[in-house]
Amino acid sequence: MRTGAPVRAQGPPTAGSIAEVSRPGRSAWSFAPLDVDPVDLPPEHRRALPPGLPEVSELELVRHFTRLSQMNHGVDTGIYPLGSCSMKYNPKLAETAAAMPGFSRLHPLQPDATAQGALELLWRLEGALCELTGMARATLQPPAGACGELTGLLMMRAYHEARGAPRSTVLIPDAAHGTNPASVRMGGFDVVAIPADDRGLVDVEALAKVVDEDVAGLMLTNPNTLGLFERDIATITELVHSAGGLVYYDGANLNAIMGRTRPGDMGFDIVHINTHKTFATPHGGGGPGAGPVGVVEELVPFLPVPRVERAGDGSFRLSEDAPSSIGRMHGFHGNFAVLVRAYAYVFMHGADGLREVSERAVLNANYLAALVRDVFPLAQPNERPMHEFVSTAADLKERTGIRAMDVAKRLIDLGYHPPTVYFPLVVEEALMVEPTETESRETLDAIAAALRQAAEEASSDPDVLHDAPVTTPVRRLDEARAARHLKLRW
Amino acid sequence: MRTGAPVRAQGPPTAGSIAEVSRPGRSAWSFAPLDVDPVDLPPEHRRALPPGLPEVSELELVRHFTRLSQMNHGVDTGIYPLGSCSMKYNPKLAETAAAMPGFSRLHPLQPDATAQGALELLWRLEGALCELTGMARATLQPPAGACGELTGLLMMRAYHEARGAPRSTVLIPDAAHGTNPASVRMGGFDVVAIPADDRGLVDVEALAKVVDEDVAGLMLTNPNTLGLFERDIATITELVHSAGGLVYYDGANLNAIMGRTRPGDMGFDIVHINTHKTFATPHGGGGPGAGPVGVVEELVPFLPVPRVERAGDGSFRLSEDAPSSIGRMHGFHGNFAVLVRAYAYVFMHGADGLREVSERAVLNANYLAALVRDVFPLAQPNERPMHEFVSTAADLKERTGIRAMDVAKRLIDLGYHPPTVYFPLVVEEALMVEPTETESRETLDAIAAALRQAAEEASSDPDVLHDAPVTTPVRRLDEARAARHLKLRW
Amino acid sequence: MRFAPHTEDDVREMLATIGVASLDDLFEEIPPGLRLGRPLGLPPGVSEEEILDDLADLAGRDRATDRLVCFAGAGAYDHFVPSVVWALAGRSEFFTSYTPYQPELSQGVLQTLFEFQSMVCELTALDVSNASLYDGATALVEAVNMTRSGERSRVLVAGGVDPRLVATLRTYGAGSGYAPEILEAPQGRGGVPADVGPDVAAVIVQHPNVFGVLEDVGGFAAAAHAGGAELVHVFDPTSLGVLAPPGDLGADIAVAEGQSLGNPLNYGGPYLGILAARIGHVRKMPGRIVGETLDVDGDPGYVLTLQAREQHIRREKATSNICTNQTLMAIAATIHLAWLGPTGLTELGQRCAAKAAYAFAALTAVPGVRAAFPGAPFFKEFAIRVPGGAGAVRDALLERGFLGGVPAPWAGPDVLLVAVTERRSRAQIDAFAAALAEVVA
Amino acid sequence: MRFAPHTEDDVREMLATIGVASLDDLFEEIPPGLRLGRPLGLPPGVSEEEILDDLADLAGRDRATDRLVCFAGAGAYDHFVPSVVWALAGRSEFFTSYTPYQPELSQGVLQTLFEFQSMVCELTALDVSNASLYDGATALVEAVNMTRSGERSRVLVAGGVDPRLVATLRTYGAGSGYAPEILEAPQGRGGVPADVGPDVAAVIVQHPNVFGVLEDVGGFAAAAHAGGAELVHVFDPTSLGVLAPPGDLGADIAVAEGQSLGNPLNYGGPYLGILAARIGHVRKMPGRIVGETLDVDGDPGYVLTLQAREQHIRREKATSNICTNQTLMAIAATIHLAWLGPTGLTELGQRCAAKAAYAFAALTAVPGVRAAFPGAPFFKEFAIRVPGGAGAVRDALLERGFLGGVPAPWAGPDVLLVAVTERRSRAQIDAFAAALAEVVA
Ligand SMILES: Cc1ncc(COP(=O)(O)O)c(C=O)c1O
Ligand SMILES: Cc1ncc(COP(=O)(O)O)c(C=O)c1O
Repeated sequence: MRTGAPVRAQGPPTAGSIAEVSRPGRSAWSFAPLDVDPVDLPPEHRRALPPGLPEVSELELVRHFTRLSQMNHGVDTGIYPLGSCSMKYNPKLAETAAAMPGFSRLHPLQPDATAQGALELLWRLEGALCELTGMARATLQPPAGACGELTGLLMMRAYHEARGAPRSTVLIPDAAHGTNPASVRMGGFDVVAIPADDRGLVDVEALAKVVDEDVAGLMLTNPNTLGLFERDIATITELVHSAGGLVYYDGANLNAIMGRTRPGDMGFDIVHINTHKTFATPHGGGGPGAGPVGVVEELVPFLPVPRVERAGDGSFRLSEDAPSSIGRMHGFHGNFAVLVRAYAYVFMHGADGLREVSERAVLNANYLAALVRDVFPLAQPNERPMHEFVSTAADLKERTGIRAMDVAKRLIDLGYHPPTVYFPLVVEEALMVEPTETESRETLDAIAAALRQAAEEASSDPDVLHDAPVTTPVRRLDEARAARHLKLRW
Repeated sequence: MRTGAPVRAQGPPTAGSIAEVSRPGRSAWSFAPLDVDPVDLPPEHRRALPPGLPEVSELELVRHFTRLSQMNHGVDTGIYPLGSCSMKYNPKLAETAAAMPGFSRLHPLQPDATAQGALELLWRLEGALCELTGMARATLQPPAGACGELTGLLMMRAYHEARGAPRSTVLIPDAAHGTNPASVRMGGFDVVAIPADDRGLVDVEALAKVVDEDVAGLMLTNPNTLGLFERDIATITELVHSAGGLVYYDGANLNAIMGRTRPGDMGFDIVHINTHKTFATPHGGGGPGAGPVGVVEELVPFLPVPRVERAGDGSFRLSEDAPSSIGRMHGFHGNFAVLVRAYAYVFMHGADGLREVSERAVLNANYLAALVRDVFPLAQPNERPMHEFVSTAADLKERTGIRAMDVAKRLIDLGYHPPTVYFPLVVEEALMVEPTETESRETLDAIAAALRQAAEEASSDPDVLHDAPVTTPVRRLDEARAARHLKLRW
Repeated sequence: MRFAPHTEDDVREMLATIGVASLDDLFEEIPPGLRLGRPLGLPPGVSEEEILDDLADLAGRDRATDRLVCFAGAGAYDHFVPSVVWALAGRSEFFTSYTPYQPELSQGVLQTLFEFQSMVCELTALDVSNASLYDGATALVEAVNMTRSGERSRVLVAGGVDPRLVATLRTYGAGSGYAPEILEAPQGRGGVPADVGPDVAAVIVQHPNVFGVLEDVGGFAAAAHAGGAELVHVFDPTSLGVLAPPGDLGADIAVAEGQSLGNPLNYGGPYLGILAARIGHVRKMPGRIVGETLDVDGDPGYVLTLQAREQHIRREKATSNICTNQTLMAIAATIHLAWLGPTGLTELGQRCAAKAAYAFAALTAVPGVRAAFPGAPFFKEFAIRVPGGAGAVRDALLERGFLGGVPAPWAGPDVLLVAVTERRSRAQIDAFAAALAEVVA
Repeated sequence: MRFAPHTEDDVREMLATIGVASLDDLFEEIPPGLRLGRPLGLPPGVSEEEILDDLADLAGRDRATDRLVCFAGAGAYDHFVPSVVWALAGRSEFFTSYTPYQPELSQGVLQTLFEFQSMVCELTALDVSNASLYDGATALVEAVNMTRSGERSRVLVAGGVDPRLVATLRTYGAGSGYAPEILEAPQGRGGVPADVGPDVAAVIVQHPNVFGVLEDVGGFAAAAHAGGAELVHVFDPTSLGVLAPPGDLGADIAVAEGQSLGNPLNYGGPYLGILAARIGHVRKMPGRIVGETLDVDGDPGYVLTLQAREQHIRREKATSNICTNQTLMAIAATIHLAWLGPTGLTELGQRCAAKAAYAFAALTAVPGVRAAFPGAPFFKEFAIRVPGGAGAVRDALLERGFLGGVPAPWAGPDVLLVAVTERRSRAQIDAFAAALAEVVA
């Protein structure tokens, strides 16, 4: 049988670390000859021995990292249906834009007069994000979603303090993403978990019981972590507002609703957006991202500095003067080059395009769910998922002992990156699937067939799942051992 | 055993053609809306049905070609020791240079005044190539070596005609590369093959017998196709000159002698250089290349047009006025962007660096030869090879029935791209090996070990050679069938 | 800057393994008299930052189409290249590989070339395509070589064919033994030969021609075929979404400059030579051809085929001497064509035609400016007559930020060729017309 | 511009499979009252060529360091980035992948991060590094969080620490419950705290500091340790080929802005937060950490480890909320560090120091220009006092083509920070001094 394996890189199968490739006396660097007198730094400050960096030729360097790249899966290699991550196609044109010297070679502390293009880009993007989310102003400074959350929570804290009534708790659903509670703590609040009802939605009764004068706010994502739209959202935000609290919208799932509804219209006061999800800025193996945060009028005074402001003459400037601001969340102005890509995405799609993005994202998720829900039941069989769905392998495990992880690893051998597994924690043997709008129907059919095959093999040929993966650079890795015998460097 | 295989692209093993991916109604293109009135072309000229191009989304396009790229070996993936090809490291910095808009967005018919940078680059490169080869002037127009050969032969023809004594034959060694005789024919000459003596060098006696008034010239590469330096080259060029002929230097093997000796000093009149070999311009899967041709003073009038000339005021221009010129060999000025990369290579290395390139290239070839010559004897055991060597698997075939091709395919499974096989034709079961200077000693040790293992397996386990390769996207392909049942398009 | 990885220890130990004392010993076969007794007369090597600074300085001295609004064409065009083309063609597995001599390690390049051949056949409505030639001009040379044999040696060239192509034919013809014969082209087109004799191998027509004008290819084909000669059609790939394909017009062989498909202007190269023909010609075709076959397991795969045509097998009897070709440009063209698809290619053609028509009206409305060939239908390029000489006008337009076209001296000192691609906006065209009005006022 | 591949047939058939009649039906869970009854107030979508033209127009309005000779630093530096860095880091298998949750499909990113951690440890002479944080400022915040517990809550900051870092600490401190306390820095450096009480968690020193000046890190460390507090050292990675590493100076935790390692200026981001510490701190470290382990066949491989520290497991008890980090920048830094190697990093440091020293002499020789801190040793940046105000002088230098540094108002209205990297030539420095002389004359 034709293997279909890509061409294997040169040499023995194990890709040694670059330290193993290193040979004393080799090098790749080159610099212009020193055209001034050398200087001696004060002896007490000098380094005794040079750092133990690898010594390699440029070709060895290129081969090493080319080879490592070949041992990695990306969106360009195939579907990457991680729930809650919106792993969609990253348009190549965004790279063309980000590489323009006017952006890439701009120093963050240049005078505003020399950065008018960059500042106008940020201004326009802020405006677009506000319209998209129904907010008044936004900061583009947070370098990722989690930082956006903390930014929002610090604004909550400043808001309540400004009103002379500090509050100490923040409510989050028990299914919430881990960054939510972690951010709440870093914001100096205590977490109060709110339960879901049997629809998998916020239990409004239960919520009503816990909402009080000590509640600074509530954090929600909508659609929620199960991919379900919180139908009672208006009641929920109203409840919190009536007790003087604020409501935070975790924008990780914004890909479901663009052009259909807006967090602002649902009653949210603070919204973050993950540009690396909704706006397809490349995830880069785990980052960079950007986590712009929009707020309602009342909270504008608390936004971080610097902010982009437009002067009467139409020129733009970075302004630090905002007495009630929480201050700066980043060393400079955030992940600018990521925001350039987000700008390209937002304005290339435009009003109609963004609405279509969400339409197709929801279409794809519902289609894939329809193809597999009989073998991998939805966590909430009676609710319609939006841009993603959560299935469970619990009964498969019941029947066959095969776990979600086994299914995931088998999928790899069948040629597909698995969905998110074991999140949300509230769902047993969870498989959280977000295909995104850029996947074709054929690809959805193919991965559905692979999922069904794996489910079928769970009874007919369980070992092929237990042993999986066998087609990868390495097979299942011992994570317990990694934590027990720490080897964190060569 | 750890497979070390790269991550396999999504989906079933066979990568369907893009026509199979195509779905009616899909598309990736986008254009600005038409901002003028549409026009109707005359009916008699209109196309009835649109061409049957594939219809794919941009992500499908990206995945298809990303996947195809993964099914290909390149210098960045591993050693690529094709004899006579100088598959060395292609410096990434050359791509930075070629991408500069001042070069990449320059129209070939712009007025010279707007192309002074490009013209000066060509002027400087021409000068450097002349110094490197010992020629008076050069044309950078030929887009590859074979075209350079023809350029040289057409100049030979023009030269003899100008002297009122047209000549009809050109001498080439029987081991010469196929482009040599083919170019000779296209130049309107007949080929007269000259034999090698038992040293594998030009048989000077035999040569003397065939050199006469009808011989327009001789084509040679030195070091020759066996990688051996033609020690009698001075006598040879003298012989041809004395009969009024010209001597052409095929520069494919220039990587052996830079800074050590020059074709001009050996008595050659015309020299071509393969920039995609000696100067590491990327081979691009089979091209583009560039084949600049240098000539001695006497032949300068015959060089192609346009030529770069420098005016008194130091400005540069493209000149067409050269009454004896053979004319133009290319639609414009040749593969300019390739020449930019060649310029980067030549001037980055400089005088000392180019000499070192040849030193290390010859060192690597001799080292590898020393490691394998006992199992794969040199075609000329008593001669010292230079930048490449030709071994033979003839006795291996004798003993075991294993052919050079089997060894090559086994090498693939062992993780290495094979050397050139079955060239030169004059050597039985030839393995022509050119490691180039950019390979490390460890890599040479490793491929030598693989070659020795294959030779050993030829007796111990011949089937592993017969069956090879088994680790590749496809296994041995039926070339006879391809030629019998022509399938040249979908 | 150095790329050889050898440490001093490496060199010493490798020399020992070889059994020589020094690097110089490795060069002792070079007779002392021939050794270069001095360093090369080149500057010393420099670092990456220095060479890139030097090249940036040179590039900065050019005033290219990133700083001039381009209305120049005449065989090389300022079309839009989508970012995806080089993001993919630039992948090092394509970029740093060579001719696929080992097919098992080269399926990526081979399959891409097979898809290139297939798309070229779809474009041209012809049966077979090769895997690329150097450029459009040399592709024409190769096409002519395919047609000539024995008695049939003459080559007739329509008057509308680009003189650069004719000049290239003339150069190569000197070796092959023919001189291209140019036919009269009244009104910048036409000139179908009255009778084509038995000694004629090929009739060449360019459509759209060097003036951008549409030719009666069918008429040329009929004349050629009546005389038993072949019709070689020089086409523009960007026109084939809207113009009838060579195969439908009676062309036996079609060639093109493929630069417009994914390749930057690059001051003239590397470009892409495209050659397609009827199946009967396949064994006469030059260069690489990729074919589909089966592997030992019966799985489909791709190889270089019909190699018996090629120089490395056939040597002096080969159909051509070409070896290294323009594969990377063919890869870029394949990606670009797949990005366009049938609708995109049609949209592209319609945009070029519409904008050229708009520009033609705007420019010929300028007092003193006239159409060089009134009433002649054209695609994306046209010829105008400008007072004061084409060169002078072009230079004056430069000062106003426009690369205002290409003079066509062979057609008259006042003839300027103006090309208008989909990249030109109405505003740019209006500004160009205004600038021209100033210049000729 | 659209990327969703659905044809109309696809949509129809997919809806049928789902069992709904229209796309709208998929959104019916959204209460009518909340539906956006109008199109978004954004411009309509545009094509690739239009969006790139728009962005080129914006980029063209900036006057960046490709058009200004850069002497600005203050935390972001114009170092040379070799071409290999992005040729490799830009490979789509890295670029389009996400956090390596499935290690078998992510060995490329995981091994690269393991190598990054290893190189950071080699640079800093500390035991462990994580796999990146957002930037230098937030890395400092995380370092402080590692040190605070129970009684020990105060944070002392040396006067030479960049005010942008202090401002960032202040913002995050509001949530964590501390306000950074700034120590006096006579002469732009020093200010080792006399006694560090039992309530102090961390003492922070930046070396080289915001004025480029070298600090007595050992002294700060001694003081911190005497009081049982931790010493957090903010370092410059480009200095560690020539300056003693944090680990040797007594630092418990070292953090840095890693922009100088392979990352373009990018108007401030994405940059690279580096954090390394002594092994005892490993379970308090924030963010991803990669560890080596074995697979079921006993072959070595890499995984994310100690995840019990992280938010997705530990939730509110996590050491930090960070999830998405700056992996791609860490990959670029890894490649750049491997390109430099030990000798290259040393050469880099020597060049920066030598050129800064040359520039210092040249600039302070300008009449009216004085060293802000005479006699203070510095690395690649230094502070001068200029007549007429730093801002005004900086603006006047712009007209002469120089990005002449960064004003340091907190140190005085006339204080200008000048950074000199290996990229600056003697000629550029001389020209800069001449321009400054004109400006202040
Ligand atoms: C629901 C949710 N919230 C927040 C985050 C955190 O965003 P980031 O990773 O950009 O910090 C994520 C990312 O996975 C998420 O899925
Ligand atoms: C000895 C020799 N001569 C000529 C050529 C032809 O050069 P090109 O492929 O650039 O046309 C080659 C290329 O393989 C060669 O090896």
